[in-house]
Amino acid sequence: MTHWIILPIVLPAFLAPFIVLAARYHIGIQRVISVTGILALIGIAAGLAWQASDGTVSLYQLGDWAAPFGIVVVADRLSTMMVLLTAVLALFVMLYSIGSKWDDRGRHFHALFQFQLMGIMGAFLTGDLFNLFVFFEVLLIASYGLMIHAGGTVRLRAGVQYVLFNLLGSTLFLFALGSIYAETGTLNMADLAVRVALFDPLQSSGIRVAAVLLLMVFAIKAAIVPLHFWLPSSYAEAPAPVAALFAIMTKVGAYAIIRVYTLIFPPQLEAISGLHGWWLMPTALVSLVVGMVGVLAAKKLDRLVAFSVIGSMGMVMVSISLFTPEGIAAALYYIIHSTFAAAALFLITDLVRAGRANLNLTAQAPIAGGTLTAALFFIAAIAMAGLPPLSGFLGKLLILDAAFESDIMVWVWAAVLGSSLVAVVGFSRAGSTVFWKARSVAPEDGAEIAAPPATLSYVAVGGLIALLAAHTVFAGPATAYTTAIAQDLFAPNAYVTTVLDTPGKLSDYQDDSHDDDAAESDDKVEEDGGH
Amino acid sequence: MTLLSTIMDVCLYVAFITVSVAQVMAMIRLWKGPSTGDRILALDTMVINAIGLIVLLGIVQGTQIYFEATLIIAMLGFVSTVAYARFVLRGDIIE
Amino acid sequence: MKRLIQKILPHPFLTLLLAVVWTILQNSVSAGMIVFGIILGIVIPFTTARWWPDRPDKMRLVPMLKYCLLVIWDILVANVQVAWIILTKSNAQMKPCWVVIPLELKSPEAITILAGTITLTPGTVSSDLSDEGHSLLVHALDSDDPDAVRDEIKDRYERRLLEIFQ
Amino acid sequence: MSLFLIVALPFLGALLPGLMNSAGRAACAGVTFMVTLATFVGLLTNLPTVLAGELVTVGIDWMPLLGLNVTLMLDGLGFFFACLILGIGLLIITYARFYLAREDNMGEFFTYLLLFQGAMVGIVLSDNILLLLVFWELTSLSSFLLIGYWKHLPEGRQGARMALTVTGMGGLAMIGGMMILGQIVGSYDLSVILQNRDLIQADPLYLPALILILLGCFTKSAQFPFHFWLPHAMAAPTPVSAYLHSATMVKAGIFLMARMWPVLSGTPEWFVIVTGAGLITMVLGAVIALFKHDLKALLAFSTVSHLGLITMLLGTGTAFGAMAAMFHILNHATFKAALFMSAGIIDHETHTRDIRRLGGLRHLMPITFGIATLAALSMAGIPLLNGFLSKEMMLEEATHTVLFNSPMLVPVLATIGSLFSAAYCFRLIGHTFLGPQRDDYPAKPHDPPVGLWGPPALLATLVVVIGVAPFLAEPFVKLVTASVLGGVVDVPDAHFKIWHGLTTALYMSIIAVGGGLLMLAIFNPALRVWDAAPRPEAKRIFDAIIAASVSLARKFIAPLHDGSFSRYAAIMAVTVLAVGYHAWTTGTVAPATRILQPANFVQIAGWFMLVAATVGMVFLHRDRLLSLILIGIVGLMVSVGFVVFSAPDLAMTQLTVEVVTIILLLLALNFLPNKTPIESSVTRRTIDGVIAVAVGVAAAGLSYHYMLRDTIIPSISEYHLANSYKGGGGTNVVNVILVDFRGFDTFGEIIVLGIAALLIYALTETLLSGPVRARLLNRKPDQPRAGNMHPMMMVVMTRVIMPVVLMVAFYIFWRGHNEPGGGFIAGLVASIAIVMQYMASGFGWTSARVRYPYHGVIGAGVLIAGLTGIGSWFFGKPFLTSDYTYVRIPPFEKFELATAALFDLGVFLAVVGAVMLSLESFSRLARRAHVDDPDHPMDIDPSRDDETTKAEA
Amino acid sequence: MITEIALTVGVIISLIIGLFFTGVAGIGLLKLDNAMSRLHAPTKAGTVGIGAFLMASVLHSFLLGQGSFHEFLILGFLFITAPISANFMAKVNLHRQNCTPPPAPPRDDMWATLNVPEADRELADPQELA
Amino acid sequence: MELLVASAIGILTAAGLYLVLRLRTFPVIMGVSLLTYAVNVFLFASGRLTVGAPPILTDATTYTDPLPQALVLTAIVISFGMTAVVVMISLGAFLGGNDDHVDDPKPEADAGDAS
Repeated sequence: MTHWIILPIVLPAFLAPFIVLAARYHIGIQRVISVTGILALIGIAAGLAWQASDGTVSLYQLGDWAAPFGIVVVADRLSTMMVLLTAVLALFVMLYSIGSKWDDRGRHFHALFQFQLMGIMGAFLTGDLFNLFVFFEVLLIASYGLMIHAGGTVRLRAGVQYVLFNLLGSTLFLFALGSIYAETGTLNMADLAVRVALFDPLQSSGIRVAAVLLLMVFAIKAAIVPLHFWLPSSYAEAPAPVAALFAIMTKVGAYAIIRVYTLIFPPQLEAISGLHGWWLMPTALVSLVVGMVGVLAAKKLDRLVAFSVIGSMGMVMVSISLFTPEGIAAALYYIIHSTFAAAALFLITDLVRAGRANLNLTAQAPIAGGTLTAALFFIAAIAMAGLPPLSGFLGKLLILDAAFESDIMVWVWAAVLGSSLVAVVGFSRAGSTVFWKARSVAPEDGAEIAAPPATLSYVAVGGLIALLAAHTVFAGPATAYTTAIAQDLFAPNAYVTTVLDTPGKLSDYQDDSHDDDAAESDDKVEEDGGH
Repeated sequence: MTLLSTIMDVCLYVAFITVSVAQVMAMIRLWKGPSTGDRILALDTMVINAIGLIVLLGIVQGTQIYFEATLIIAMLGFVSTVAYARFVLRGDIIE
Repeated sequence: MKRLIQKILPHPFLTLLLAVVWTILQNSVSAGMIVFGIILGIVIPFTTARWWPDRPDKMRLVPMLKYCLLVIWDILVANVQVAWIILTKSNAQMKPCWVVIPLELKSPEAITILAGTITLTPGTVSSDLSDEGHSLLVHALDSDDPDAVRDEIKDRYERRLLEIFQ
Repeated sequence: MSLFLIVALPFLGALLPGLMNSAGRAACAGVTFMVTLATFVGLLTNLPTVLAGELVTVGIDWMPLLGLNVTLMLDGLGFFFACLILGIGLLIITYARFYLAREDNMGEFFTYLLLFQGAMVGIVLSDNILLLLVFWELTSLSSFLLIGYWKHLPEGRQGARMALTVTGMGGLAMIGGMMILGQIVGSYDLSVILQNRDLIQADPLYLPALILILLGCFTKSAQFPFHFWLPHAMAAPTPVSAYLHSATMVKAGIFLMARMWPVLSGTPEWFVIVTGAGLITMVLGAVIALFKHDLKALLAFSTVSHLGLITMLLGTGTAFGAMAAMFHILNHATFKAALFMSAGIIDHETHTRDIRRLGGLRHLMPITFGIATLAALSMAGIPLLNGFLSKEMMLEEATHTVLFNSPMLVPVLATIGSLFSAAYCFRLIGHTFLGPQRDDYPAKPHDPPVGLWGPPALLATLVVVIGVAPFLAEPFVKLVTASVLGGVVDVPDAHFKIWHGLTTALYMSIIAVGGGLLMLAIFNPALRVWDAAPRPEAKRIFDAIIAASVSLARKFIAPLHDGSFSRYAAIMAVTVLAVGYHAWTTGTVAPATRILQPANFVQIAGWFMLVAATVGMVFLHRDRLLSLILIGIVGLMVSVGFVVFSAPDLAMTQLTVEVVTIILLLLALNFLPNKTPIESSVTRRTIDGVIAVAVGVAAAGLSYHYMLRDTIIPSISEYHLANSYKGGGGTNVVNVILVDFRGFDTFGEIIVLGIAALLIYALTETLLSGPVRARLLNRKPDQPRAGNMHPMMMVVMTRVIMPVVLMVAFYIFWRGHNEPGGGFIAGLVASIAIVMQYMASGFGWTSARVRYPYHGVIGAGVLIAGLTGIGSWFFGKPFLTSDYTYVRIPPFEKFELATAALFDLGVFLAVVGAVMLSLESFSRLARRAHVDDPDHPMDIDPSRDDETTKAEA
Repeated sequence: MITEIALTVGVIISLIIGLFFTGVAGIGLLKLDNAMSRLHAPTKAGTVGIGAFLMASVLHSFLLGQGSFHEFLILGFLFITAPISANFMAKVNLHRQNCTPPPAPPRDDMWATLNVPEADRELADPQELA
Repeated sequence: MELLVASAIGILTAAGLYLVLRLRTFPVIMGVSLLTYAVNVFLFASGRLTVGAPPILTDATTYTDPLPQALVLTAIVISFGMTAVVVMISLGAFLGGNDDHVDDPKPEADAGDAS
């Protein structure tokens, strides 16, 4: 058994308390540790992704307990891809926060950042539903800390709402977990897949409710209308690098939906039939529209970007809720894209702040370092609005392509294309006001000319843009990979058998009721029979 | 002997009921107030009665397993009472 | 040497108490557990010694035990009295009153024990201390003569405590 | 040269001007010119192959799964357009070098220009329609940058946005159309699609596809009703206008119609839509152009008109029409570019483009006059110039076209269009150059340097050459036409001649020119009529639409996202309820498998108290202290319930957490108002109540449902019960699950706690270093505080109780593996013990005597827990694998040593640290600056009397 | 056998004592008409009641042959903490003036609880806030 | 018994949700706490109710389901951390603005029109 799989979780989990213990008062050391840690994470994540790239499902049994009795961490193509995505994003976000000195405006930024990473990594890797809850909480509580980093009344107020809303979400999660446990008696995802398949359509009410409750939980995370209300203010008010890091958080929700609704509650299952398309697709379409209309309606740049995140999540969810391999593949491609694009936009928003009184979409004196910032904004906006040549456009094409067979193809296409137009209008209005109209405003007399943002900040944003470009150029391999992932997801046998059939501690002299029913593991040693 | 144990069972049952009634009475006091002091007192009484309930439960089930729980209620119940009282007295309970 | 002992054993009675508590907690008496209890009894006061900086006055153990028995007896007896009052007397008949007890005790430990005793013995609740700590305010549930209550307390408890904490 | 390179060169070259910016204007322009020239030359190297009628194709995979590949194809049509783009591009670059002012950023301009050029070349060379879409939208984007190049001008910004919006919209529509085409055919390769005319036209999705694609073409080519953006794009610097509106951007739509001609044309739908739109555009553009006073606006509308003409020709669906269209594209490019540049020269020299302020320039600017006149006459359709030839062909085609069953409609409209076309051309010449010389020009006009007039002069030469010797262009145009027709029909064999004989077309032409002259003669009265006539102003409509959508969007978004958490929460509750209800009702309820257990009096009483406290919370919540007391009851009752239902561990945890929570809330309540005012209306409260009750009923029902049914397969916890002792070495199964089976959850959980504490600490620090600090310092308590901060009894008792409680905590920790308890509860109990000390002796006195920083305790706890987990690596076991053994050290009994206990120690420390750090942070907020740390643990201590007297003495 | 009977009787007696005192505590809490008097009922009647239950538990455990005496610990805690709780609640009543004003202390200026800090004296009367 | 527990869950949920829908942070936090109780009991009840069979291994043959207990324990501790955090943040917000509404104040008409 290789310990590499657990490292993306354990490494930040060690670095963070170490920072708290040893480097509490030394921002320089914290930065070094943080960046080194993230670089190591990228290395590990890349290694894991490489290992999983041939479709291998790697299992790590914590405490050496076999699933479903202990908690397992599973690295398959999907989770390793998300882990790698997170690690890469984290690097640039971290560089930016160092460059812009955001990390020095409050305490414990680096520790919280590492904890946040730990939570996200854990959520992607875990193979246990309750453990997923725990990691959700880890990432959430770290995100609360990061969100209110540096304080300020407006931010705190937004923080209160953000925390409260997520507390309700967590409560709902527990309700869902209780329902699932009450129905199935297990928490391991693979085991759940086996058990849920046993449900008779004549006893389906309970498990159906459990399924949708869980879906709602993830929908909150993924900010699907009408459960998205937490997002605009909190993302807009959060410190820019934090908001950029949050770009991956909505994806955690999307990831969970993909995972749970292909593995545990696959669309073809009779007992839960009719639940997939019924709610998800319409709300996803509405999210897409609301997000992009929000872009048009925004009066401040940061809210504009926040709404664009809702829109992009809507786009992802439209694709996911097709529940076809093509749809999921397209969604995954788009997830990568929108993560980088949203992060870049949030960081650029912060660059714009340099030398401006506020982020209102009004003409104010030209900002420091304006041209470069404007260029970056232009590119990132193109990406977000889904215009060529960047990956947003390609992702959109993939989604349209995947939706062609859908029953409500017309609605999907109309929403996807129409919302793009709205986004184009919104972004062009905003950009031309902030960057162009500013040229016609003379700076106030005696106004201090703000120093342009640090080079490192630009490097970070540039890096994200470069990633977008790479995602575009290597779209072929990328889509091939996401398609492979999607095919894995729709043929979860490898996942289920790897998780359930790997023996753990005491496996050689135990037997449990599970095996009799699952009837899949013949190779398991059975010595004493039952209880 | 069987008679005695029957009596004991009856006593236990009556004790349960008495404690429960005492709890309810405390609850009524809590609702009625009128002063904050009364309410804190009612809460304190309820905590103490809860100990009684759990002890009785232990007797009924013939088990020691609830000892730790009872101990903790006994130790900590008063902490919250003091905290409430301090709050009324000083506003700041740790100053 | 004495310093060292003082440092290791800041409060010997506390150590003893902890060892006893540990043994009771274990619910069984065995040599190993008693040793362990004593170890804990040394370690815990050592770690918390900063919060109990001053050494209390010498306390005489035997009179203290006697005092405890007396109090337990009083508690039992007085409880019945209070129950009787509560059950039989109407609110109008009851005569609650304040009793002021001038203190001769100086040590905080002694005053605390006195106050605790007053509260535990039914019918009286020690309510407050005067701002220099020279009198104790006691509330009596039903008493015709506050002075009698005061004298009884002074005589029955404070006197003994004065002996214990000489 | 490889097609890849041809497409890539402008993009790669786009980097250069920006880099060369500091090297000077000439260098910028020079490098741009060289790049374009290289591309052009590269294109020409493919000429022989194209002339041979062969396709040049190259391709590499990009997204093979989607069918989006970088495949490029060069045929006659592509070659023709690429030549136009690059050729005119070269002229424009030269012209722009001299046109742009010193303060304009040359590098930026040429970067955009090259991007645009690359995108255009990409469009015409794409063999993959998705790739074509990529370039298509790129032209919209780069033209946005070009049009908005003068950022300080509002017209520039607005024009740019309008262009982007309209063409972007078309582009998006086209994405839909193209994807439908691709789905019909099964490939996005143009070469494949072009082979499948019948398949496509038979498909039910043909019409939507056609409409969507045409939307793209029409918006790009400024066809009615999308023509309005084009004149506003004139805010761009003139070189841009000349480039965009003569040879490139607007021709992209035409190009695409030509490209898709083989598969889309020939159906009635195509004919009606395309011809109809083209005709209207042609006439409308021409009419409006006549009455424009701005030179560039006039030219812009004339462009619109001519694009309509070409569109109409393509719409007829005949081979001859297509040929005429191709020829006219060539001619239009030459004369229109020349005219734009001339207009730019006039603007540059006279500082105005308003025709009304011009006139009589012919003597001042003879060269410009010559060029402009030639080009304008060509546009008017005067023989011996190239415009005449293609216009003749158009009229010829028009006479054969029957629209709406009316043979007269098209010819008449075409004639009218030509008439107005001639009229504005004459007006352009007459009102700008002819007439008396004026002395009120804003600047002193004279002919510009050769750099400015050279390029248009070259084009004017072409105008004349083609006009005089059309046969020179004929083979080329036919070649292009052949590739447009794509083998669907044969190339017509009509020859390009100046004289066709007395045909209907000639008469129409004569009418047009004559009418045009007449029109000019009666221009002033006509203008008055025009000015008086009401007509929709496209820009105003567009702006109104945009403003309306923005304000609609705001009306929709702003009230919905106004930060009203209570509404968000209500919406969430209702959503969950609705979705859950739907899921429930669409399923089937299984029969109950378990029997209801009887309830006894005590349970009912407990239930009653819980409910009373809960309901009390609702009705008495305005008194905050009271609601805190009530929640204490709720917690107590829930704990007792846990005890009753066999969960002592839970009861203990719940209780301890309860106490800590209450302390925490009391600390917070110290700052908050003690009452909640009544603010919401009765209706609001009723609605909230209904929602709450509904959700409550749902929760109760769901739980009841589950409790009466068994799990589908016995729970995995049977395994835990069976293996807890064997595998985990503990008899308290809950604790073994926590620290062993599911130790990873616990690991996450202590991290959550640790983070919570760090967060609270960090926020306290932030608050205390910000403006809040001053407020805290000046804060007054909202009620009088009682005396005696640290009562003696409390202090003395705490001294005894605290060590005992600590010991109990240790006991609970020690026994946790086998009896109820464990690291968590022990940690909480220990923290409460310390909190007792804080409450007794106060923050200052107590915290001054704390040995270890709580940060460190948290960190150590998490690290110990983690290191315990990692320790198992050294034994080749996974993270958190536990082991245990029994040890015997005299005089102790045999006792168990488990790694799980070490893990639990980590949990213990983390919990203590976290709770204490949080509480400490809270109380730090409450410290008022003027309160000194007391020297004594208690306020009143008679034993200090002696010291005091001593001190006084 | 004898011990068993004795123990059972002991349990029964303890239970009866316990339920009597807890009952009295409850009644007192409800019945008494002023805050200070109410303080008396539960703080000690309750304590003794629970003490009796604990005693019953101890005896019962011996009856079951698994003798335990750690219940005394709980009793000890109750006895130590009850006076502090009562003291604090009395202070609350004094501070909130829910009782007849106490006589002045003979030797000192005033009672500690009523010694409101100077700064707070101009604040609202606590009676109104009660 | 099941009915009692189920109805208690329902009442706790309803009361909690009602308080969550109030306008000031303090009742909202109280509401969230009530909801936490509700969900903890719910989760606990998912292991079905058993009286007198704590999952401490003895000679007994039946035990109640220990797993939900472990889960609830985790949930309790986590929600404690969350409550502490939300209390702190709302306190920070209150101290900054002297306003403890959960909802944002109505925005003043700030110009943000692009043209």
